[in-house]
Amino acid sequence: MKVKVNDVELDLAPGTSAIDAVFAAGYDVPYFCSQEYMSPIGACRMCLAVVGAPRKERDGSWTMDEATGQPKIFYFPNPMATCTTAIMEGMVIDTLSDVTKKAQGGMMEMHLINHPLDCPTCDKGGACELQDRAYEYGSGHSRFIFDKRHNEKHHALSELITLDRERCIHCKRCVRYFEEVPGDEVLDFIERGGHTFIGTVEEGLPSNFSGNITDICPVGALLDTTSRFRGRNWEYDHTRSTSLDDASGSAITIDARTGRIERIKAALNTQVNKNWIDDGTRFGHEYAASSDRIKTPMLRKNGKLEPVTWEEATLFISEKLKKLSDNQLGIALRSDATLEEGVAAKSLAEYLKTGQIDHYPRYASSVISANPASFNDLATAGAIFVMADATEEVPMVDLRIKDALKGVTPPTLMAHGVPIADLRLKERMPRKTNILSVAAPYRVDLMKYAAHSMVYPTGTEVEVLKQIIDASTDAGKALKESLSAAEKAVIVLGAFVLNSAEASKLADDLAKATGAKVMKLGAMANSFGLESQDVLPAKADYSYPNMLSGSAKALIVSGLNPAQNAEVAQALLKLELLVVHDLFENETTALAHVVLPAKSGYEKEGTVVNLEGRYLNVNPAPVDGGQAVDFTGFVKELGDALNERLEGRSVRSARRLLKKSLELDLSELPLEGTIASAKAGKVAGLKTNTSGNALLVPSMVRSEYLNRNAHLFASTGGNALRLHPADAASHNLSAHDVISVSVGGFKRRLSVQPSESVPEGMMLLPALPDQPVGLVQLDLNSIKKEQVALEVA
Amino acid sequence: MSVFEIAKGMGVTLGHLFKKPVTVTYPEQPVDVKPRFRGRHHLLRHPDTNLEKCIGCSLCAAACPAYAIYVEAAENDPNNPTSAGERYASIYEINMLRCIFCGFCEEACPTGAIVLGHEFELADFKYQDFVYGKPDMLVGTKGSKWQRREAEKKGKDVKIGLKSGPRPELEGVDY
Amino acid sequence: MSDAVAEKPKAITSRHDPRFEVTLYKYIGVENSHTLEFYQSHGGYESAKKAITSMKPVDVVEEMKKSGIRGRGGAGFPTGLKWSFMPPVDGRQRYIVCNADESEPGSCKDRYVLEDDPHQLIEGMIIAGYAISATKGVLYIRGEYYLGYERLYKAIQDAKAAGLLGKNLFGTDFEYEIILHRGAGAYICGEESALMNSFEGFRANPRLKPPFPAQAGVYSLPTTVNNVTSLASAVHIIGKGADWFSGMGTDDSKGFHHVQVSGPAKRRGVYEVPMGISYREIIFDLAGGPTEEVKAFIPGGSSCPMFPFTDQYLDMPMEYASVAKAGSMLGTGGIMLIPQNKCMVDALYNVVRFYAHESCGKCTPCREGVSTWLPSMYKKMLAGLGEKGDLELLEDVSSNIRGRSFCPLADACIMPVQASIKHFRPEYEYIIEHGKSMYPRQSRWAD
Amino acid sequence: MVELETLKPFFAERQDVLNEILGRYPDYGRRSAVMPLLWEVQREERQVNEARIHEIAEILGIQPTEVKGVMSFYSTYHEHAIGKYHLQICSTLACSLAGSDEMYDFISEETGLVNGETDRQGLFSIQKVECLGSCTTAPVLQVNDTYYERVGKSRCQTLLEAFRRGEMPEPWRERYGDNEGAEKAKPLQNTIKTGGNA
Repeated sequence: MKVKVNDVELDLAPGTSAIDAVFAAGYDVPYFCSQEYMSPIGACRMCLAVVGAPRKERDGSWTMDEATGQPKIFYFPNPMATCTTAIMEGMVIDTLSDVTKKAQGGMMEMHLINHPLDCPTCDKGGACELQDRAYEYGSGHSRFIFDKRHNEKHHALSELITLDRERCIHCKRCVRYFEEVPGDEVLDFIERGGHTFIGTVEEGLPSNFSGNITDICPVGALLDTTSRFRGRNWEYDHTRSTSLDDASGSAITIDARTGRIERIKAALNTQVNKNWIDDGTRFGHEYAASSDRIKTPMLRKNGKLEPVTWEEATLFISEKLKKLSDNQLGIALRSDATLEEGVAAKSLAEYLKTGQIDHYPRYASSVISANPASFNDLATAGAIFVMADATEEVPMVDLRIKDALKGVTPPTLMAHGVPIADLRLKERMPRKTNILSVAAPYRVDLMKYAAHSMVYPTGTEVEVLKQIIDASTDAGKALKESLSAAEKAVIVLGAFVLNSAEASKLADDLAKATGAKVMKLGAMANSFGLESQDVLPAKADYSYPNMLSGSAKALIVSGLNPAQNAEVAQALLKLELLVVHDLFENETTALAHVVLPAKSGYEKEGTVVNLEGRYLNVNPAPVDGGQAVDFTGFVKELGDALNERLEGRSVRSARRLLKKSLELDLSELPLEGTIASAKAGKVAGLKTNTSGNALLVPSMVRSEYLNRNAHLFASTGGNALRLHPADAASHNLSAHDVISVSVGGFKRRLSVQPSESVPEGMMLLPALPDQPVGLVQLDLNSIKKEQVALEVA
Repeated sequence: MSVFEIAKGMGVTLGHLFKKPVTVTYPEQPVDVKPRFRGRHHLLRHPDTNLEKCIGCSLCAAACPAYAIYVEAAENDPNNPTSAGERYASIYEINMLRCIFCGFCEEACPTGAIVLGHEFELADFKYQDFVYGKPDMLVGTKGSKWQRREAEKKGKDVKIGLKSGPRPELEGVDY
Repeated sequence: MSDAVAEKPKAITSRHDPRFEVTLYKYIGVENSHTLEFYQSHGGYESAKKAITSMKPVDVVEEMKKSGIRGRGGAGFPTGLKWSFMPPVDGRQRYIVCNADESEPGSCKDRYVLEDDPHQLIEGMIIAGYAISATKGVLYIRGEYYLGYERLYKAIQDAKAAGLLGKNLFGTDFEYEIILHRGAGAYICGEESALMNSFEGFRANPRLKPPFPAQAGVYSLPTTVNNVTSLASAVHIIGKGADWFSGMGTDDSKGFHHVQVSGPAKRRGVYEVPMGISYREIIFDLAGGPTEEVKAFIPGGSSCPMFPFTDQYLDMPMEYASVAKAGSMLGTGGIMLIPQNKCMVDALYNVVRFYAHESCGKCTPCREGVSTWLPSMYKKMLAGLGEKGDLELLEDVSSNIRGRSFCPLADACIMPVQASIKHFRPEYEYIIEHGKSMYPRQSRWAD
Repeated sequence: MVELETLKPFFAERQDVLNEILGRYPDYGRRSAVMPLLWEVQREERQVNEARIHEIAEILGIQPTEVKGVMSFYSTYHEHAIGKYHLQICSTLACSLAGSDEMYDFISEETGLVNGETDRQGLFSIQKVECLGSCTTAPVLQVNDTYYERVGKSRCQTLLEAFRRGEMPEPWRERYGDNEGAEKAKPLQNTIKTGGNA
């Protein structure tokens, strides 16, 4: 459709909103209520502009203007809100006329009359849409001489979000966000007219994606409590990076100041996370700024760890290594290590002639699918079968499934990016819940949105999948048929399936039989990448659990803490060399000969591959990590001590290596990443428990760092032991009790949360990197109550 | 040149012989400072509530052309507030070696919390002694770090070498 | 019989015309008029029977179009045309919604129908439902009309019991049921899309248009929304024929309307009048004339700009075009007289306060302008704190609000403000200059 | 809070009422029942407290916040208990022209309450409300759900006295217009219903 904006003529797709036409033409109108990926509602009335269009006569010809001989433009009597106006053939939009300017200026003035203008104390100051627009479109002074509306300031909506009701300009973005994006309607307007404010009756905003409202709030009404007053927006160094918290590869912006990470915000990746991130990713950064981080290498001297230089530490290691024969050294990386770290570890292993190299946690089967689904496949799928706790494993999968339920395809990008007002989106759109089927061993969040959901007994994944493949039950048959019938079907497989090689195989068969694409949820951020780069043991006996139980004489572990298990700790004592590369002192560093300072995921430079097989850059935020290095740095230092220039001694060196094998220059990846095909690695089977009274479940919040993330800790109440109320009663536990307990040899500190959603006879607790998802035996006799829940008087 | 003109010149010279000398025997004698002189900064308090005026907004730091100011803010304890409102400066530092005494910070301050005073005797020995924190600048603190150290050593009051009434902006500052 | 075409009789435009007969309001106030027995014994449900048994839905719509009736809720959109906007029958449930959320200050015409003649409304809804092939009706009555709600509730039960609602009406396979829904005190629910949100159990914010109700109304299904008296009129249009109806009024405005005279009039009350009647006749002949000197009158509920009480406006015929030409609207027909000694600024503050209280808060001009700024400015002037420039400011702020808001509520507030400034500027200037009203407040409470 | 949590569920013993209300609306419109349910609670308890909000949310399968958002939008649902006689004085223009401001002052003085207050005994609460649709019979006093129209000073006094005695006088009708003469103003009767919402 031809549209004219001021003096620019454009040809745009029908259905485009007038505001997008204006931006596409390179002009500007102010707006507050519109937001990318959300419905336009025309509430703020800022984007008013003079709009006109030609009319057709009865016979279909244009009504002509006699004077000019051109179709006559009939202007609307009032300026129109361009965000809710769809373009028409021949439409004329005038954003520069005096009428437009007066309308916009008048609206700006009204936005400001009740706004406290406390920009100096407001965290949004300097990055505030209202502030910017007031400069651009405001008159500079107010004619409103009356008292401004007074309302509650710094009201804690939850432990993570602070609300300042005076600053709110009622754009309704947050309220709409909860309804439209995650679908949890936990925030709403209360009262009406000039007294309207936002509020909630539910305590603590029970949603897994609540933090996004702090990003989209156009003023400082909704603020991230973790970063409250930590710095001003112009003082932060903004680093665009990729989150290493889960396998989604969500884009984040790391805001750091004076060497400290203060805030994580969502960054735009149209292909992956759009504008959103989950709460675990957003608020789980405080650990990186903990004061107890290991900042220098440490060497055990006379039984005590003492700070030393890198040279001294690596010299010590190299001396020890020289005494080892082939295949005696084990190297283990945590699965969120970057691709470059993986390459470095592999090259080190090759140099030291050891096949004992592994990444952990990983599953018994591959996370690389033969017919992988991308996020956009998921968001446009006609049938989705989820066999996972997707919300906790990779929260972004949950969010993109909700896109599919809406049935609106991702918008086409325009000259100015994502359309500001996508007129296809509406408030309170119906959700096609019948396309979603969810199966899990306990009630998972996504089941709320699924027409078909199934809670099966723990460990019966194989039977469940057989029922579907054989169509032996009505539900199984219906599901198989719907997957086959749908034009685009996606099967999402999580830890419970991938942990069993047999179930995994069946799931692949199901995918083949139905023509569905498969999305496998990797255990950690780079599970896909490390597997594709074969950071895997040369043979099954060399897997990480075996290294711990004696296959290795010396061990280099990065980011893992195996000694939490008392039995393993005993075995580690026998090692000739134990090198631990980690952020914090823990049970394993207490046994280590050498402790090396590691970088957190926010400080690393590198590449990760998300669950789609998408290569994404991780960029380092300027953070004071002391002498911390990532694994490539360790390889360099060790190489120096060994007088060798090892491959993978730096990110650049690793990338040179990867460029050859991948034919992909990882230093020049586009912002949204690149999907490259990958083959499944030779995943040597890991033994998994098939019995137990407790189930380790995935958690979007990093359980290992939870006690260092003060705000998240307060919000979640700590790592939870969830069990059925009847079980709780029989074990003499009540809600909010804090207990310490031995779980499969791991000493865990947990807070008790009875919940109807847990099947009777099963206890759920969050997995750790060293104690990944699966069944485990919880020693009921070892339960010790540290803190008994206070009775409400 | 005539004798008359020489005599006229000598007259000027002679005239000055009998005028009061402008030289001040500083530091024995205090010097006079012009009202608009910009010396060491003061952090002011609200005179009635005694709360700090500074809200830790960091605008002074943003305005500072020499990057001499560092501010870190925190939330007030509502029961025992440091400043009015919800935010206060938990750390407020000015590096006097970097400072060029341009007064931009004073202009940028939305609450009138920071005002450049008249104190100019800032000489000291160590670099870190030139980083003035909140206790060194809050109203009621007289003299530079060195002067206060010296006074403490001698058990005397801080003596600053200037005499002049403060500017009206310097609320509560006493010279 | 000499002419082939008999001369069309002159349309009725006065209550004095002997041909005029009170129709819709005929039984209002009569004892037991709200019962089914009474209604049926006075010819009730005959029109519905006629429509359903002897007419096709299209014919009903055509008859309505032919009658020329326009919506009586305020906007004056032709009712027949509205009904014809419904999409073709496609198996989806369709709804007819009766907007009985009468909250416009100055209006109470619907209340009497709801309380005293509920069956007439039910019959009208059946006819409308039949015409647009809707098998469900929604009757949204404002929460304060509890008597009306009770009587409607009873009337619907009675009608159901008598087989007048439900399946197989009048022996045909047409079925119809009415959902009675009670509001809870929000003027904005009179706006059709807000009403639908309120009915669905959401906050009553107006919805974005398009889609219009005919495409996606109640529960996103095809819907038509009509006012109480529009629907009740359908009973008589079908019963007596479109020609009878269009025999009243003027070319532009057909039929009868119901005017409600309030303010200082001798016999303030509700009257059924033919369109085209002069305001003078309504105010002086029907309502008995003012009891005190009057300076202005509002022609159709508080949102309509007022007219000075002069011959020019009094002799104006009550029809859509003339009133619009004179700068106001016919609205709901709520005529309000404003006495000479009532301070206009005070009166307008009352109006503005009403809209401030009723603003839904969705859009900025209404929430901040109507709900916050305007009342503050009026309060300031009335407190005697007016300053030079305040009037100009008021005018400018008003112009910034008018036509900028999401729904017409803000305009409804601004139009009377602007009209009052236009016609009574000296009163504003006086209060600003002298710090007190030209007409001090006096007790108006009768014993 | 603790007290609220120990309240018995409201609709547990009123299943028939609940079913009747839910039955009014189609299955896909279950949420429409939110306003009738609120009315039901308000009628019995003269307020809708947080526990009831949670209960209604549970019944309808929506979030309590949504119920609160809807409830607070309307002016006739109350978070805090109103009196046994909730006196609502219309203060919009037509009533104001008939003296409703003076009526408010009078009632306020008589009861010792101001707009929005409830007295300690829970007998009276007063609220200034906007147009009640009784413009031709102004001024109007709405008590709970009953309209008292053309309330002059003496009528107002008599009404308040009746309320104090615990009586709810039958409203009179006194209208002009096309219905004029059909009914005459009936004298104020001091009998019929007592208390509660009509």
